[in-house]
Amino acid sequence: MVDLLLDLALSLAAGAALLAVYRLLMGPGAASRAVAMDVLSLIIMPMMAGYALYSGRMIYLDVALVYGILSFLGVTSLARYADKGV
Amino acid sequence: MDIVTLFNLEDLLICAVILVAALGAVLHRNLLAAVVFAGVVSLAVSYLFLRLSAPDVAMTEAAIGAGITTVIFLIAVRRTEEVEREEP
Amino acid sequence: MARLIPILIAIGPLWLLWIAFTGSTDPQELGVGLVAAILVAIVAGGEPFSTATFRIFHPRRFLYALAYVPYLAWAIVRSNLDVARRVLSPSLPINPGIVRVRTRLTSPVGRTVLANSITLTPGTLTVDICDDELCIHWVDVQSENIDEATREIVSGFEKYLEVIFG
Amino acid sequence: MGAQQIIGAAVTLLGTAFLFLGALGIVRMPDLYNRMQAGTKATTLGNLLTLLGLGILQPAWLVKLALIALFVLVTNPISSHALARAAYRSGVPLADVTVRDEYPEALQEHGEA
Repeated sequence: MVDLLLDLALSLAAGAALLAVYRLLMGPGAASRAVAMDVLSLIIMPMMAGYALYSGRMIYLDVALVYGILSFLGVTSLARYADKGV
Repeated sequence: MDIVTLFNLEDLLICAVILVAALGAVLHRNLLAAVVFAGVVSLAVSYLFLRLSAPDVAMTEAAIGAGITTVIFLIAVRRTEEVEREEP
Repeated sequence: MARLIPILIAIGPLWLLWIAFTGSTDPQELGVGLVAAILVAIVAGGEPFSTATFRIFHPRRFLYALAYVPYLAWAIVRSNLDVARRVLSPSLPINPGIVRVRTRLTSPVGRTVLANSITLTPGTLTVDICDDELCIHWVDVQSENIDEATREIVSGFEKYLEVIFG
Repeated sequence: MGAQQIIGAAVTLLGTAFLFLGALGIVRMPDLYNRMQAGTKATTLGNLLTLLGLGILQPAWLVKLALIALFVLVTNPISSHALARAAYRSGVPLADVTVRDEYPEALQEHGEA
């Protein structure tokens, strides 16, 4: 039962990542792609945490945290760059 | 032991995403979009390293790829555009 | 000397944050954490821990801040049900537009919290803040009048935030 | 053991369902601002619920998971706000169904062109 629910959850997260990749490839303009990257990084973070639970090693959570901090930095610097005009 | 159990479906999906995003980063004309694609490449590579049980490499990849490389690329794009505008 | 005190106060919470992140009581970790906390406090200049921050520990403000958490949580859940309804219905029922609303909050921190809360509530996304006006992208525009929009979007949060940061 | 595990797994599943809805919104919505609405809200709650579910499954990790959740809750609206502002200022158009746009007036009145 628990395994079934978790498998279903992983498939849903993977499907969400694929939808975000679709928007990343199709999205008109760089701004839509930046939104898709933001959402993709927010989908990957719980996937990393779930993989940490699956393998039972707490250090994997640190990767999710570091990834979250640095993708926030990347997205805000992208926005700042686009704000000042290309 | 066939290839799919050796390297299961999710890993193959991640590899496909890496390939597609890398092709996008190389082929795209808009430099800002290319920077975004490069960020996605490092995101997927980081998750792949995590699944290959190398958390320290994944953490470094996340720090370098998602954070510092994006900022450096943006600075580089701005500098080159200034030069291009001055000498068409 | 007056500028030194907030820096000294800032070291404590920063060190506690480090300990929470590392989750170990090894002496080396604690030492490195203390050094890092001191460096960050010096670089940040103690700005977040000036006397203005400590007014939140006034009992009335603290109670309102506690009451704000479930209010915000309920708003987030409602907004997600709203998003689910819109995304899943085949006809995609949206009626978007950018409207202006006014806020009575004056402190920068209060305005930041208000803007973030608005982004997380049903159908609204803060695009910009100019002085005392917020420009908000609204998925389902119900009124184009600035006062009605303010009552619809801002008032619920302002009731709490005025007490907390006012 | 049993009930706690099932509740944790169910909460995780609910969280990933919201992540999926956010990604679906990203694909279906007509313009960038609407996409961002769906993306930000649904992924925030999706993250919170998924991390909470994992915390129920493994209670020893709750502190670190709560730190990640708090971080997502604080930074996600900020980054989406920065993206929306930058997109508007660099000229990303609104969708055709948009009924009203008061942002240029506000910019003029407050002296920022």
